Amino acid sequence: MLRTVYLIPLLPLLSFVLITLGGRRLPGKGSFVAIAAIGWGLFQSLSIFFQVLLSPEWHPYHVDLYDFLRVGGGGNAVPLVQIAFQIDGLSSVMLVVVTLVSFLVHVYSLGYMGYGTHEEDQRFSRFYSNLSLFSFSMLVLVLADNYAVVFMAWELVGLCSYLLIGHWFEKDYPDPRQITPRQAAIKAFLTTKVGDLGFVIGLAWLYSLCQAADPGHVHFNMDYVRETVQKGLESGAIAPWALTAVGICIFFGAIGKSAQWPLHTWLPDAMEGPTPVSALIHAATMVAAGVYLVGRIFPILTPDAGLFIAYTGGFTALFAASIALAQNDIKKVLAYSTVSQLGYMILSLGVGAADPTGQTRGYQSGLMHLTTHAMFKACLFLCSGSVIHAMHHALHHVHSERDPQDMRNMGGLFSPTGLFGFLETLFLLPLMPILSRFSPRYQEAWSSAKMPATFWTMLVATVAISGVPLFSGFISKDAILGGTLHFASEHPEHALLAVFGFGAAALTAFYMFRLIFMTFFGAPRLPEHAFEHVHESPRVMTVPLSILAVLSFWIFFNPDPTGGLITHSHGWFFEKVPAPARAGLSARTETAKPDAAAAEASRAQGLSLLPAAQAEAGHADAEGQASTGPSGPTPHGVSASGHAEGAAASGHASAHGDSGHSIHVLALVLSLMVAFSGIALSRSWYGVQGGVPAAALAQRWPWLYDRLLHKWYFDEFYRAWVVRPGLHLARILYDFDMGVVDLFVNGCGAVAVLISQFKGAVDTYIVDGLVDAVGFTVKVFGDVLRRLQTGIVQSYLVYITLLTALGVILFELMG
Amino acid sequence: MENTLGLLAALSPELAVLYTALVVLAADLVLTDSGRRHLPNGCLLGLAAALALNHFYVLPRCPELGQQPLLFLAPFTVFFKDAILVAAGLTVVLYQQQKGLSGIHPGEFLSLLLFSAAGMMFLVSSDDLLMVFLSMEFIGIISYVLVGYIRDDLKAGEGAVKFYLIGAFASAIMVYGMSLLYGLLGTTSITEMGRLVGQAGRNPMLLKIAVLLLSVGLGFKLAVVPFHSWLPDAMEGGPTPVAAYISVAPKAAGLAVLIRIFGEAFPLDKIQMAGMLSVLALATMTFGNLMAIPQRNVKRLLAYSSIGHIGYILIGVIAANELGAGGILVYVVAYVFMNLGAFACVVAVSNRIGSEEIDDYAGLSQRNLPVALLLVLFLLSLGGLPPTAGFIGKWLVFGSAIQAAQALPDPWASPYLWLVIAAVLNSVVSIYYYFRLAYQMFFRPPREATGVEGSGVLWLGTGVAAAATLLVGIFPSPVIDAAQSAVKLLQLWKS
Amino acid sequence: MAGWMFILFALLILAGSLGVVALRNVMHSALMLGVALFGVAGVFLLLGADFLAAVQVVVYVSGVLILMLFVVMLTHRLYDRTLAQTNERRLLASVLCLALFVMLGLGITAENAASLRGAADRGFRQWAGIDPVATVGRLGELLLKPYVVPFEVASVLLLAALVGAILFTKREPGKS
Amino acid sequence: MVTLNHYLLLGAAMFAIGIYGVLTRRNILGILISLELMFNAAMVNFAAFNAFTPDGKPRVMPFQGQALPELHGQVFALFIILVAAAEAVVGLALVLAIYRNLKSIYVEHLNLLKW
Repeated sequence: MLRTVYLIPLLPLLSFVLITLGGRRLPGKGSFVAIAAIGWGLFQSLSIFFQVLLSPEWHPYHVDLYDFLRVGGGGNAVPLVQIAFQIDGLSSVMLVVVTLVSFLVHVYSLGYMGYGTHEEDQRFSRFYSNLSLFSFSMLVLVLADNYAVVFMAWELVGLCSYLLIGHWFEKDYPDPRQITPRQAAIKAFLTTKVGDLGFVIGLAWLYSLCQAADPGHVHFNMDYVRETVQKGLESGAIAPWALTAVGICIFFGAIGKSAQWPLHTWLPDAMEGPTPVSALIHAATMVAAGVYLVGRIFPILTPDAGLFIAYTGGFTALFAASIALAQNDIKKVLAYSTVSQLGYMILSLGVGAADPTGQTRGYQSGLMHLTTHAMFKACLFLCSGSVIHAMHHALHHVHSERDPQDMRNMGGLFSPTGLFGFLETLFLLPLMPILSRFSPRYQEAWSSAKMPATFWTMLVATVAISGVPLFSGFISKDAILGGTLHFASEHPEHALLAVFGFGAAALTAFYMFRLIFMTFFGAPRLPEHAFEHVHESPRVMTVPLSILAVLSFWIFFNPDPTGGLITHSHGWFFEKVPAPARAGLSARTETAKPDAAAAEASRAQGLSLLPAAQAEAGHADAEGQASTGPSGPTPHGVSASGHAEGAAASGHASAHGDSGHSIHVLALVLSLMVAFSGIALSRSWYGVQGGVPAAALAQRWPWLYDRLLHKWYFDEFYRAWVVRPGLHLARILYDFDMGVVDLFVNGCGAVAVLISQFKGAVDTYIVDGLVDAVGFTVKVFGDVLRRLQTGIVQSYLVYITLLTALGVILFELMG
Repeated sequence: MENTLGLLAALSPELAVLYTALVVLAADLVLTDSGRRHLPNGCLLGLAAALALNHFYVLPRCPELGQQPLLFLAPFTVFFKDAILVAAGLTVVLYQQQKGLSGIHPGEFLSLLLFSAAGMMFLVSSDDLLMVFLSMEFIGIISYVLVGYIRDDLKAGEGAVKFYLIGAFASAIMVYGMSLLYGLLGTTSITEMGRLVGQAGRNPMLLKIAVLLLSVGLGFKLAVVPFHSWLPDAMEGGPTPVAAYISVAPKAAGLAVLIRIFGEAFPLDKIQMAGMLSVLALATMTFGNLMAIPQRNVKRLLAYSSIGHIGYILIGVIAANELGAGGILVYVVAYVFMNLGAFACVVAVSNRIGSEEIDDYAGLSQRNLPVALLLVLFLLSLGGLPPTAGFIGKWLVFGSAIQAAQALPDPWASPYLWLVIAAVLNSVVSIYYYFRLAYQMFFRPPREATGVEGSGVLWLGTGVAAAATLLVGIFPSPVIDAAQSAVKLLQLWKS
Repeated sequence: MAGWMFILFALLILAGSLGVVALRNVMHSALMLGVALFGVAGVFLLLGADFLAAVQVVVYVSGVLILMLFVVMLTHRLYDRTLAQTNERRLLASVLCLALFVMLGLGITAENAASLRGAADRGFRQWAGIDPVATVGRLGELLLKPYVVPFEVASVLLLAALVGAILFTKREPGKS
Repeated sequence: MVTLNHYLLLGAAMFAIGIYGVLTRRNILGILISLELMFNAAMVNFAAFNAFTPDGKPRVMPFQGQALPELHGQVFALFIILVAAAEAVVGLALVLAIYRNLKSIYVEHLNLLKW
């Protein structure tokens, strides 16, 4: 299973090729091929995952396929880019996440795209071929052991996202301001490209740093990079500030792909794609790739870079959550919620990187949230897809033109009349399928509901995302908030990070329950006859939903529902995905001596969490034999173990120390408070009072409501400050070159064209769409460059002579 | 006698091509119309034989066969000749499939095509400016004829005349430069000139002027700005297979000579022309890419894009190291496949819808998905995105400039890094217009609902090109290793 | 003697060349080209290139030039005479060409240009003209021995040019 | 005394005049005729360089261990004549084809293809 790990991405690739070539002639018009390919991937991933989970200590397993690019010839060739896969704790978890969600989405899409019905999508096969290509790219991204390969897969997933967002490219809206799928596709592609530019620069810079530390042998394998950076920092060949800059540059890639502020605007618009795509790509996997990338570069992040990352993530979490408060489109709410949750993960990883002691455990919390979030957010999106599917069907039946995605048209899809009690909603309704067997009250509710399965699964996911105990989201979110609070208590100047975290948690609970109450409760706002036509979705859709919902319970991540207070265990995730050894830390210990003792103490402690190579050292410490310095890869750690007795003697479970423990309890209480108050407020406003107080509030503070509704005017900001100045500059240059002599014009023309080109790119991405930009560039070229390419052959000959003569004169002058 | 045999052995691939050409010319006279349909297959056979001779007979015997008067034979030249033969073969396939062309004087067309392929092989093998001049004129004259092949087409005639006038002008300038070189150095052998220039302490101004005049001719063949203007006109005017051919093959041959002239005879640091060449490279890539944006004709778009590609390739020459020379070889191989593949798709489309306008590509994905996908693959490769051959070529060439910069005390004072930055920016621009075509094909409704079908042979050609583009992109090591070792044996930049 | 002959031929060449570019009538231009080509043949003789001079007269003047005259006559139309034969680029072109000539002249006459002529800079001796050698036999030998490859390439080149020229000019079988 | 430089200057003058003609003639035939001047300039150079050898020694070009072609310049010039003739033939044929379709041989009438 391990040795053939390449089958996991390879089969979807083959399926992509097959479906592309064979198309509709294949079984299930290609869909069965795709499902089989990803199904095998799921099976193999699960077996690998359990192998990792059950083994007492896991050494990262490497599969080197072949050298993609070699530098130098003959015997001393260095594989600069090696197609190599690695299976460590993180990638084994990610494999399961990706294949599971992908598999469920593949199955679900059979129903959503109407396979075999008269509503079947006209590009059904193409949809599945694109899904397969995406699965392939994403799996390569997850498995890759090489930053360059990560980058290639990174670009490929971007391409797939582009193709899938634009799946319904022929769609047009009567309102010209509403973004169409093809505009959204281009916007997504170009916006993430902006971030990717940072990624490329970061990689190139990283290459040159490694070149300085280890000339002539550089390649991009992750372990190698970490060790080389470590070596370079110690020898002084790599300046800490440069490493910080590299980290931030690469993080720009994550900003783009994970839709962090300020490049977040593409993700909500990406909801123009089919809903299963939103669930798979724009909620569970691709957008999380940015978080995953931060996890992969974690070893070389310096604390300063970590701070930058933490602030970006924290601000995004709060900012996006605030926008989600006022959205009415069900998918838009979920999209902003995704942005916000991604911000959470980024915040956590950033805090982990900024904290040299490792006590915040930001690395594990962030990645764990990535895993739990993948389950419940995919579930939420698929549920919304189910709702939209039903709404669309119903509205179609009565020939209504209303928007099937607008929550203001929904209501009552579960219970038009009754409302359940507060605690009942949180803790009993999620068990509804079981309770309905025993309690007539629930049975009646279940059988009379329009969409019971959809409601139940969506409720479970909502409860999970809101951070209610006994659900997966609570465990991971609580870990993040605890870590952030811990960091803030140690560094009071960064208390803002904790404010971001808890603020976002409160808002999340509020807007998610607003969604539930607006959709499933209260009087139906559909036309009377349409409401009768609302039906539960077919089995092929609800079964995947149920699987994802079940996986949102706490038990799958940690038997202790408090996340470690009772059993003193953080669950398998923290154990199997240990924080990697950090080369980037040397930057801090080199420069800031006073912190050294604390850092070293924690390093010794951190050892117990390190992978197998250092595990021995950890045991040695725990037994109090600190003086027998183990030969870990970090010399600092060796000398540190002597000082670290107090902390180091504490075993695995009590790694927080006393203060950490109390802070964790505080964080738990606080997060429970914010979550419950958010839910309670939401219930009272939208459940009990039908949204009246919110409307009143909106009237009272129209300024704020307007900003929230218009997403803080970010798109407008870009248009005003990026697009229009570009246009003006182009215009100015354009006017300028009309007046000057011919030859000079051509030079300026090139500049004007360059800028108009830039304008063209931005233009398409926000304002007009591609076609107009092309029209504009054509016009500029027609007016300006036509003078060069006149079509008269002798003018070409004049250019040749002129340039030749100029060259001759130049040589003559230079001697 | 022994010498003659050695010469024949050394030139066996060229002779095979010439022989095929003559046979085709003669067979055309005696065959009936149905027999003429097999002429392209005969050409393919001949080209395959030449390729086999070149690769399996000449390549292992390079050292012993290499000593021929006026000629230069090495793994390096074998590499380029392979590329040219493949390009010619793919062009024959395109010709066979192009509607409205394959019926007109097939014997003449094919024999001219093969003659020019032989001429390019001679150009690659030239060790003397005499051979360079002769074979460049040879290629040129045939290319003018091929472009104007459909002689009653006004555009074809115009393209041919413009091509001709610019070409003759450039070669007149070039031959004047050659005469000066002959006077200054007493020889026109590239190897020998390199030795003399290396010995001389200070080079006179006239030498630089002569090299400049010589590079006008080379610049014309490679379509370097400002000698590029013929390419779009000739490509739009000429038949599509010819456009495909002249955008690839002459450039490959010209590059072989360019590498030897600027690597061996006149190393750039000896004649201080790196700055000028950098400006040319910058102008070429920028102009080519910017001009490609507003084009409405696919052939013209590909013409400007190929100008842009020459700009990138020149970076490898400027970098003046072995990585660069090897990178150019890889780039050329990649370029042969991806550009001819793209043209094969253009032929498939124009056969069915009779148009080469970009707007008519709307909705191609619905009319024929495989063609659209293959075209996208070639466009991705042209745009230099992984995992395609185009990426590998770009990567090596750009990497060579970075390597050259790293060898300097102050990398930013040299043009290398700036060139790379400009090239990367240009690649971004190029992705824009390549994607515009992809956008038309995938995200626009088709104008007509009819499908577009291709024929078996065309699929074969496109499939070969696509497979090669992908294979080189995914498993580049063999090609890179071969290119690097082919370059290693040269005396480049050693003098 | 050689000096006077040179002056004569040089004047012939320059007059012919200027006539080519300056005369309005294309027919006259072509005739002036003949004059210039004759001058070049004379220069070849002065330089001891007797065979070259003969080829110049036989191939160039009586072959290519006659062909040109034919084409001029075939394409000549009456109203041509009233049309301007040169475009409005005259000033730019003359400046360019003058600059180019001056620069080339400076390069040619510069002292250091001689330094590379041959392995050593020890003065140039004109052996042709003083001691005329018959070059025909030698050239024949060279062309068939060391220059056999270009010689054969040239033959194929001529064949290709022939095919091309026929393609452009022959009548289509189906057309009138 | 006629020196090498005299011949070279003569060639340079022909070359420059030829370029002038190419740049200014409107008639394609005029351009073709001017091109011949440029080619002839190169030929004069070759012949002159061939005649004036340094130190009276024959010019040496190494190949096959022989040091023969003291007439390399003349051979080169010979090939230029040949190529120029072939090129002129194709050019004239092209002019005729153009003339037949367009009824004009003025370059600025060839303007279908632009930017």
